[in-house]
Amino acid sequence: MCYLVRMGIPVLLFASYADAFGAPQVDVPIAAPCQVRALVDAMRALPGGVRLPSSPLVAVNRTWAASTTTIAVGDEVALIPPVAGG
Amino acid sequence: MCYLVRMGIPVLLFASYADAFGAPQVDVPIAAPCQVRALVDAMRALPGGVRLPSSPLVAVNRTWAASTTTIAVGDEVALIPPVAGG
Amino acid sequence: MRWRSFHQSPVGDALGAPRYAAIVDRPIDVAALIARVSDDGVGAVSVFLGTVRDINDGRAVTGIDYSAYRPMAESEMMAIAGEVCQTTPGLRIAIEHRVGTLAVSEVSVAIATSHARRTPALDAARLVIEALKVRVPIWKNEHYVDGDRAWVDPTGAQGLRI
Amino acid sequence: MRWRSFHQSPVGDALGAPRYAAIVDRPIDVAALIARVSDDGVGAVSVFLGTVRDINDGRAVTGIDYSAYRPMAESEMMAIAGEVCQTTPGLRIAIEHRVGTLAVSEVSVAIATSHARRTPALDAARLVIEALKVRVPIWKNEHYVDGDRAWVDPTGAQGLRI
Repeated sequence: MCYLVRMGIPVLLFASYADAFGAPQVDVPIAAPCQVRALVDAMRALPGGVRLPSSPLVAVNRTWAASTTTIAVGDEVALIPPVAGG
Repeated sequence: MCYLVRMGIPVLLFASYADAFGAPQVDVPIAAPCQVRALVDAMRALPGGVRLPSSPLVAVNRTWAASTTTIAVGDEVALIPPVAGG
Repeated sequence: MRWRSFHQSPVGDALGAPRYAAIVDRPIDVAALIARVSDDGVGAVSVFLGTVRDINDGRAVTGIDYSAYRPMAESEMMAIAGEVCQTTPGLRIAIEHRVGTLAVSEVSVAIATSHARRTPALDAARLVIEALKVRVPIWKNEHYVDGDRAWVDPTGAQGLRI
Repeated sequence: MRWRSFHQSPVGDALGAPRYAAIVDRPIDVAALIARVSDDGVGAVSVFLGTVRDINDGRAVTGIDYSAYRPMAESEMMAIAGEVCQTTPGLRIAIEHRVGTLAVSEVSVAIATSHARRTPALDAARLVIEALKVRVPIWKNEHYVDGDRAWVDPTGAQGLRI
């Protein structure tokens, strides 16, 4: 048997951010629990991460999160590009 | 041959005013040209006319008229109850 | 004696703004009205519908007879559309008001406005319904559950003397 | 680093206000959406439609790909509906936003609000579209006549660094 051990926090990506990272999801090499701001900082080191704006919006469990929000193991995390609905 | 000679100004009536005068139109015994206010005063002497409010709205040729608007021979005159569209 | 005066506007003005107004005696086709203000340059459509409610001023209503001074009602609605179109270039406005006997929940009036941007479209629908309620010669006779009927007088003070 | 905070509202609040929100991948049925806010006690319905325009920021547009973070978009739209419903008792709100590739003049979003009176219905539709545009995770990729495509960033400042 083969176990795939996920070594970080999976982060959902959409629209321009998915384009920047070249994928709809990335595993960010940081251990949960951690704060949102630490996750974002860790993402800047990933390929494409330098293109992130200074304060990207983040959702945790489908709710808008603050920079100080704590991400727990198993949380659904998403990096949200500027929205343009309507 | 028989000619019907109309001896006044025909005035269109609607809704509660048609109810008050018992007809959708009355011939008001006043000679044109005259002012709107004189027409309304003459209407108060007609059966049902005492029920008119102090300042009923009047339209002349399908346009809102002032008390001083002059009614000419052949004008389309209407007495307009409080409107309630929508 | 006090008289109210109303702002008059040219119905056939040179603006050429797409606008439409009609009194109809059949159910209003809302989709068709929306189609009248649609265009490739439109980014926002605002629609207002007036419907017959089952309670008015605390009385149970079973239906409403709407009547109008039809030619003047149509020209006043066109005038309102023209005046509102003049507030912002690019507005399109379509209005239909129904007459006859309407049951509870039926649509009595429909206003569709459109513009490239949402704010002018939203503002226009509101301006039209507010103006329509004060200056278009249309009347309603409410039917109540107890069999009584009454002319609705939103002004309160200007109705018939009893 | 500055972070924006958003007002959170209970989605399943005790108010029980009739409200509905969905992301759909087929053409929006406006009549069906209006039916969701209809009721015998309703006297006014306000509908807002967002449509794809042929020109944006001076560029000729041939279509838009809409995408969404679907579960969050739906819960945010429900939250908006709930918050707006709490401003005035008796409001009913239904929202649908379409995703996928839309051609010019197609409806991308439809909002239907209703109330016994017109002012709450009109106010509610405006509040919903304004809130939707700033806090619901939906994106659009515009297709231009010259073959170019671009993500639309209404904020201007928060997009990707080139």
